[in-house]
Amino acid sequence: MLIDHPLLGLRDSSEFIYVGDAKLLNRPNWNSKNSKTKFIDYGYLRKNPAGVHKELWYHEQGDRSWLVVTRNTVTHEILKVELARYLKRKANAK
Amino acid sequence: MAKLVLKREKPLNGYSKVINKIKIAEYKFDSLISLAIPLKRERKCKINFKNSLGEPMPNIENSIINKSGILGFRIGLDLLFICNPSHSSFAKKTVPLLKQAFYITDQTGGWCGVKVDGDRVIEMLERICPLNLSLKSFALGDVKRTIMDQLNMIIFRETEKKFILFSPSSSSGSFLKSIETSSRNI
Amino acid sequence: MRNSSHPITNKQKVSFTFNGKKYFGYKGDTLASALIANNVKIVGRSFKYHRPRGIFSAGSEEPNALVALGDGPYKEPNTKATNVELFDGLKGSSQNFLGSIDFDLMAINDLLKNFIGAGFYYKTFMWPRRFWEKLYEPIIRRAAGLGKLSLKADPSQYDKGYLHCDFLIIGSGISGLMSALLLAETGSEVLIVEEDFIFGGRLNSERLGINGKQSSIWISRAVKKLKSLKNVRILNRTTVFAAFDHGIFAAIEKKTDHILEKNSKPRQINWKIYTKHCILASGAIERSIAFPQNDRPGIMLAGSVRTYANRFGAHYGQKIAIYTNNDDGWKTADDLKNMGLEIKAVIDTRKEIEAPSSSISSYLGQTITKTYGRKGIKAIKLSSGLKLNVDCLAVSGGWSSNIHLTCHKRGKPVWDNIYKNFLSGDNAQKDNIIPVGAARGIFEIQNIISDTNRVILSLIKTIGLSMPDRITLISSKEQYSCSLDLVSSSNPSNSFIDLQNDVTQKDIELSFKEGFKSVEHLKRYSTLGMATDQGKTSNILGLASMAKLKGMNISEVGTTIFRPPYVPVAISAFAARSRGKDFRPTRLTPSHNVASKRNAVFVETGNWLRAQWFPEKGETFWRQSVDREVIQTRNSVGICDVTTLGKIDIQGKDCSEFLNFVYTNAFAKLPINRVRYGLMLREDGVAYDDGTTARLGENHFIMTTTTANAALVLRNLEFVRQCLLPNLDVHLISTTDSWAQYAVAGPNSRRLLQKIVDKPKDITNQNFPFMACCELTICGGIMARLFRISFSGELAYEIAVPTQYGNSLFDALLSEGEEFNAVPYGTEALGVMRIEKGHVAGNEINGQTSAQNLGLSRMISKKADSIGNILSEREGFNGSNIATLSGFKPVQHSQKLEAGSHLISLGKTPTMENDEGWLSSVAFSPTLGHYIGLGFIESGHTRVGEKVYAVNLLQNKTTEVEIVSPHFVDPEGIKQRG
Amino acid sequence: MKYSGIKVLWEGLRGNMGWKPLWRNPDPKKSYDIIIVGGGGHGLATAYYLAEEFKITNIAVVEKGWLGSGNIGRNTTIIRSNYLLPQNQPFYEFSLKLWENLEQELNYNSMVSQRGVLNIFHSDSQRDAFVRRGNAMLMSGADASLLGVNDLKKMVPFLDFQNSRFPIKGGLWQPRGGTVRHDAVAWGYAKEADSRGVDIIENCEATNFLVKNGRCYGVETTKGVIKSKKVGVCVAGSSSQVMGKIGINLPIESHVLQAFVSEGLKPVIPGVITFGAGHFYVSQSNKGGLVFGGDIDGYNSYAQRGNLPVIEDVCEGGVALMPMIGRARLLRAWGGVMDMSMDGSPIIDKTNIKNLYFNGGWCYGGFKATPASGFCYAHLLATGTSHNDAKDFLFNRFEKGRLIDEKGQGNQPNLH
Repeated sequence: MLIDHPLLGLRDSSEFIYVGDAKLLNRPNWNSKNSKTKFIDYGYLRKNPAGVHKELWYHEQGDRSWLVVTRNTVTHEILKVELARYLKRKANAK
Repeated sequence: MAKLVLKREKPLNGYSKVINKIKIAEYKFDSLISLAIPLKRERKCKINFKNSLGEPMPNIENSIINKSGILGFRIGLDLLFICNPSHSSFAKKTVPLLKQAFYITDQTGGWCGVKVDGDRVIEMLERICPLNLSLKSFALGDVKRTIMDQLNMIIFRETEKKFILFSPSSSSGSFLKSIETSSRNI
Repeated sequence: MRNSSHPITNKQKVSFTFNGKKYFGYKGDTLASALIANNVKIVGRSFKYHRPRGIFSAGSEEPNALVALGDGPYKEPNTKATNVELFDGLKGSSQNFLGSIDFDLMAINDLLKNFIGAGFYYKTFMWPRRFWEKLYEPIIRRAAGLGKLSLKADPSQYDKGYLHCDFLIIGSGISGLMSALLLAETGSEVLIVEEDFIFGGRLNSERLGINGKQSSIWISRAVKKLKSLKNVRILNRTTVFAAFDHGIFAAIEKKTDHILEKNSKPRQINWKIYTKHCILASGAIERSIAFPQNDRPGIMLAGSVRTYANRFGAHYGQKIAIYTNNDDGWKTADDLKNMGLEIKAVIDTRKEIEAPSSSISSYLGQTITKTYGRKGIKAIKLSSGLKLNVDCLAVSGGWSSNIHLTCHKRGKPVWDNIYKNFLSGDNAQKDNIIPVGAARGIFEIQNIISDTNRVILSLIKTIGLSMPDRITLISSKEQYSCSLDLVSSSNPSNSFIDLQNDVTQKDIELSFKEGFKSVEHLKRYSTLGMATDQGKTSNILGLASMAKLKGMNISEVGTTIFRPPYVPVAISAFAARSRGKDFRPTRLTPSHNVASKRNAVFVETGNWLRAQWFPEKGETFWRQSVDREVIQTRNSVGICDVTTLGKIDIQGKDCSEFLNFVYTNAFAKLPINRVRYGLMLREDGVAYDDGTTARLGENHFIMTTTTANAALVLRNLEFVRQCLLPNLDVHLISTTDSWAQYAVAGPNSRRLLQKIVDKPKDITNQNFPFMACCELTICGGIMARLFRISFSGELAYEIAVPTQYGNSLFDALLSEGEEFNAVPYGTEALGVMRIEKGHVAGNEINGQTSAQNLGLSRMISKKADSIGNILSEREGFNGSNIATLSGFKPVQHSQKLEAGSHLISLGKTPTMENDEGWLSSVAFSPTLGHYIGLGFIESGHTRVGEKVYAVNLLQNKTTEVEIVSPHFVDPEGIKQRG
Repeated sequence: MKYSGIKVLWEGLRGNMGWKPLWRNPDPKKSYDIIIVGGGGHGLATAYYLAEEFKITNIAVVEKGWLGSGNIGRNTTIIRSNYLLPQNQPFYEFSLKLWENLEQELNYNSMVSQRGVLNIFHSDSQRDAFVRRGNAMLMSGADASLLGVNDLKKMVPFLDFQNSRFPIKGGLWQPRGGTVRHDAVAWGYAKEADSRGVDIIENCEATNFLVKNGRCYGVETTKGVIKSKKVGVCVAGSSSQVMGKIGINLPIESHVLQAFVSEGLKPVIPGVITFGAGHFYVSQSNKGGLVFGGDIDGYNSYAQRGNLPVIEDVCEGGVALMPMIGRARLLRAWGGVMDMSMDGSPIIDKTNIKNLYFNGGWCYGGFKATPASGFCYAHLLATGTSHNDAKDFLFNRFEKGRLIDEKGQGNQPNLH
C-alpha cells in the first residue's frame, strides 16, 4: 500500500507501523464518572467496520508522525490522511 | 602516570572503494546535532537559524549548505539536523547560538555517513531504496528518511548522481555491506 | 523435426542433455522447441495416473512438460520446459516416475483409475486408525509430489529492487509496443516488461505481416526506438507476477538462468514496481478441448503448434490433424501447410460454418471420440467412425484473455458471450489496470491495432497529457469466432480436463453427483486447477463441464479466483538478500572490537551482538568464566557494555508532566542531577518496560529503556506526545546509538572512575550519592555522562561517552583497572547479578505480568493520571491470590533449578489444577554457592519460608525449593549506597 | 452413506454410479430449535455435536456462501495443543483428542496426520519460555519433549545450523501435533450432521436477528424469516459485521492473514516446523506442496488478499530457517479474514441478548480448535452453561482483567 503522508507525499506502507482504530485518540478522563467502564470500552471494544475506517499509522521509518488514515477495509482505498497531532489539537480546542 | 587519551574512531574507519565505477566513501563529519523546534516557536527558530547559519531554515525534506560547508536539513515538522563536516568553531560559537531557540541533541556518534557517487549510482540505489529517485520527485538538495535493506536511513541528494546516506552507527557494518552488495549486483 | 530453411538454423548451435541423452538446438530455442525439433515426445508423467505426457503449449501455461533443470544444489524441479531458454550445456531431466520415464512403474495407477478417482481417499484408509501415519500416508506421500528438491541450500544469489513509472506496460506484443510508443510520446515515464527473452509477443508466432513486411522488422524498429528514449525502460525475461494495492506490482527478472556460467551476479531480481497506470498487454491463452485420450504426447495446443512452426521451425511428425471449435485452429492448418506439412484433417466441432480453406479436408460438426498411441499419438477416430493416422494433433478450444493480474485484487471477471471469454471486470478500471489487445478480448489483428489506438489515446486524453498521433499499421484481415464446445460426453473417464492433476470429465461428474457443485467445491474436491499451471488451459473446460451438468450458462456457474503469483516464483527470490547472516542487520556495541580481542563469546540480543562472557585461558566451560566475572566484580570491579539499553533524549518545557503520565510513578519533583527508576504500564494495566530516567536540566531528561523495547517505548512516547497530549512542549530523540555506555560495578568502581574523571569533579559518596547523575568530562576534556545506578546491587555507575570514543574508553577502563584486577563481564554475569539482587528483566516483564505480580504495585501513583493506571485496578490484577514475584532456592543446595519449571504445593500432583506458578529466571549464584531462582507463585509474598515443588516434567525432575525474598544479595542495599 | 475401502472397490467396479451427495440441499423450515449462523468448520462442528452429543437435531445451519467457505477453507491446516496458559491448554488438548478420533467418528478421511509439530528456539530466554510451556502441556495431559541441537540435526538435518543469523538452540516437540486436510473436515461434519437431520442451508445470508424484549427468537435471511428458540453465531472473520447488526461491539478486529503453497515436491518436510526468530511455519501436504505462512499483514482488512511485504517477510524466514527450500517455487498466495481478539484468545459465550450466543475471536488459530469449539459451543447452546474446558472464554474477562494473553502483547490485536 501507499500512504499519502500530508507532509511527505506518497510513501510505502512498509515504512509505517499500524496501530488500529483512531478512537485511541479519545482517551477517557481518568477521574470521570464510570472511568473504569470508559477505559474498558476505550481499550477493548471496536466497531471494526467493513468499509471506511479511521485508523492510526505511525511513520516509524520516516518522520515519526502519527497519522490518522481514512481507509476502506474492503478495497484498501485510502480516502484521507491527516496528522494526528493536528486533529487532536483541534479537538482539544473545542 | 601517562596522560590517558581517548581515541576517536569513525564508524567505517574512513572507508573508500570503487565498485562498478561507483565511488563509495565514508562521509566524515566533525559533528552532527539535531535541533528540535519548541512548540509554537517556529518563527523564533527561523530567525535564529538564519542568524546562526546565514541561510534560511529549510522546509521539510529540504536542505541548506552554508558558506562554511555546514549542511542543514529538515526531516520532520519540528526536527532538523545540522551536519558540520569539518573542524571549526561550530561547537563554540554556532551551537550556543542555536541553543537560544532550539532544543539541541548531539548525535555525532549516532550516525554513519557514506557518500556514493558515479554514473550508475541510481541503478545501485534502485536495489535498496524504495523512493522514486527521478529528479522530478527527488530534486537536488532534497533529503528523505526511509528504510533501505531493513535499515533506517537518511538520504541526501547532492547532485544528480551523488548522494550522501546516513544510517545508525551501530549497524554501520550491515549498512556498508548493503551498499557494496548493491554496487556489485548491478 | 526442424525445418531446415527456418532462420533459426542460421543461429549458433548449442548442445544440451535431456534425461542423460545429448541433443542439439539453436540459440533462440526454448528447451521445449529443441525437444520438439529432436522429436522427443515423452517429457513428463502426469501427477496421479503417471500417464506419459509431452509438450502441450509454448508458454507459462504449460501443464505437462515439467522438468528438473540442473543438478546438485542448483537443481530446480518442476520447471516448465516451454519457459526455459536453451543454452549450451543445459541439463534437463524428467521427473515424477519410478523406473524410467518411458517405463514408469507408477503407471499402474492408470489401470486403477476407476478406484482412485476424485476424492477416493476421503472414503477409505480409515482402519485401523494407526495405519494412517504408518502405512497409508507414507505411500500416498511418496507417490504424490512432482519434482525433488536437492535438499541442499540454494547456492544462488538473489536481489530485490524498486522501479517507479507512470505507465507499466505488461507485454511487448503488438498492443504493448503500440501502447509504449504512444505513451512515450507524452514524456511520461514508461516501463515495458516482457516475460519472453525476445520482444514481440504473439507476433513472433504468426506469419502475418505489418505494413506489408515481416512483423519482426516492425518489432525491432519499435524496440529500437523505445530503447533510445530516455523516459522508457524496457525489460525482457521479466514476468509481472502480482498486482497489489495502489499501483504496486511485483515482477521477477531472470538474470542468469539462460547462461551456464553462474557468475557472481544475482540469479533473479524481485522488482517492486510502483506505477500510476498499468497497461495490460498480456495477450491470451489458448484452452484445450476435453475428449477421450486427449492427453497423449503429440497432442498440443494449436496456437502452440503454430508457434513452434513459425518461430522455431520445429514440429512433431508429418501428418497433422487439427481439432478446433473456433476459427483460429484453421490458421494453424494454413501455416503448417505452408511449411509443407501434410494436414490430414481439420475437425471443427461447429456444423454451421463455412470451411475457411477449401484445400484442406475438413470435418465439420464432428468430434474426436478416441485417440491411439500411448507414447505418442498415432491415430484419431472421429464421431463419424472415421479413423485417421496422424502423428500430431493440434487442439484449439478458443482463446482466453490473460486477465490473471486483474483478479489479484479480487476483481471479478465478466463473461463475454460473443468471444466465449472472461474479460476483466470493473475493478480493473478502478485499479488503473487497462487491458489492451487480446487481453481485452480482441483477437483480430486489425481490430487490435485500431482498438489499442483508441484505448490508449482516450486514456491520454482523460489524464490530460499531450496527445500523440495515432499509429497507423496495416496487417492481414482476420476473423475470429468461437463456440463453447469444450467437453465431449463419450468416455468421460479418459477425457482429461486438467492435464497435470489428471482431473477427468468423469471426476467432474462425480463431484456433481456427490454435491460438490459450487465452483469452489468442485476445485477443492477434484483438485481442478490446483496444479503448478493453476489451470490456465483447463479452468474454462471445468466450468463448461459443470455448467452443462447444472444446466446453466458458464457465466452463472461463476469462476474461482486467480490468486498471485501469475507464475510460480522461487522462494529465495522473495527472500533476496535477507538470507543467512544477512537475514537481519547486525548491530555492534561500541566495545565490540575490544571485546573480540579479549575472546568474548557473543550472543544475539535482538539485532545486537553482545559479549556473553569473556573466557580466559584454561576456562573450558562457560560457567567458569561467568562465575569468575561475578566474583571478581563483587570483590573488586567489573565493566560491562550496556549501550544496547534504549536511550531517549527528552527535552521541552513540559517534560516532567509528560513523564508523570507515561510512568506509573512521579517524576515532576525529581531534582536536577538525579536519577529515578520508573515503571511503564500498557494502557491495559500490564507492565511492559522499566528503566531509569535522569534529569540533566530543568527541561532535559534522559530515559533508558530495556534493550528489547527501545523502539516500542519511543513509539509509545510519540503516541502520547502527538495523539494524547499534543499541547505539551516535549521533544523525543533516540540516542541509543549516539552514546557508548558502560556499567562500572563493584567496590572499587569509584576508585577506578576517579582515575579518569577530570578534576575538579568530585564523585565521592557525599557529593555524588546513589542515584546521582551529571554531565562531566573525562580523560582530559571528553564530554561524558555519569549515572550512579546499580543493576548488580554493588556500588556501581554507568558512564557514557559519545560512541566514537566508546571502544577506546572500554579499553581505557580495563587498562586503568588493572591495578584493581578489573574484569570485563558479559550478559551472563550481568544476568546472574541481577537475579542475585532480585531485579526483574525480560523473563519477568513478559507482557503477562502486572505491577502487582512484580511486587511493584506501590509504584502506581494514585495522585495523578498515568497510562495503565485505571485498568490496573481491575479485579484480575488484584486480590490476595495473584501470583507475585518471589525468590526460590533449592532445599538441597546441590540441586540445580530450571527456568520454566512449574510450582506445586508439596504433596500435590503436577496437574494444571494444582499449578501455582513458575520459575522465570534461574542462575547459579557464585556468591551464595548454590542455584537461585526468581519466579511467580500465588500469594508469594505471604509464603516466605514455605517449601514447594519445582516441577520440570520435560526432564522428569522434581526439586523441592524454598520460597524466599527475591533479594538474595544485600537486601538492605547497603553496598550500592556505600 | 457409509464409506469404506470395500465400498470404493465396489463402486469402482460398477462405474462409480452409486455415490450420493454428502449433504442434502433443503429449503429452510419455518422454525428450528437452534439456528447456527455460519456454515464454516466451527458452525458445522457445533451442529454435529448438538445432534450427536446433545441429541438436538431440529437445527439449521445457515451459510451465506458455500459450505466450508469460512476459514476452514483457507488455512495452513495445523493441529496442535502446545499452549501455555491454563485457560487455553486443556481446551486445545481436548480438541486434539477429538481430532484423533474424528475420521472414525465421521466416517470420513480428513487425513488427520500426526507427524509432529516442532517449535525452534534461538535464545536462552526463548528456551525458558518453551520449557514453561512444555511443562504446562505435560501437566494437562498433552505430550511434549524438549529437543537439543543434536536431536534436531538428526530429525531435520536441512535446517541452517551453520550460517544462521540467529543460531538454532533447540526445539519444543509435540509428536501428536500435525496437519489435517482442512476442507474434508467441513465436508465430514456436514455429512454426519446432515445424516442426523440437521438442515444445512447454503447461499442463505442471515441479514438480521429477530429480537423482542431483549430476547432473540430467530433470524431474517435472504431465504426468508426463520424462527428458533436459540441462535448461535459462529462466523469468525465476519463476527463484527454480524453482531453489529444488533449493535453489539466486540473486542475484535478483522485482519488479513496470508498463506502460501509451493509447487508439488516429493516429501521433504516431515511434520510442522516453526521458526522462532522470525515469522514462518511450514508443513508439506500429502499432494507435495509446502504449505507455509507467517504473520498477519497487520492492518484491518476484509479484502481476503494480502500485500507484498508480508510475503517477503515469510519467505525470508523460510530461507533463513531452511535454505534448501529456496529453489522451490511459491505457487499460490491467498488471504483469509481473521477475528483478531484483544488478548489473542477466543470467546464462546452468551451475549447480553437472551438466547443469542456467540463464538468467535479465534485469531489465526481457529482451525485446530474446530472440534473442541464445536463441542463446547454445542454444550453452551444445549445446556446454557460453559463446558469446563472453555469456561474462561467469556466476554467479561476484559472488564474483570482476567486476560488470556499467550503472547503478552496486550490489547493490540495485530500482534497476537
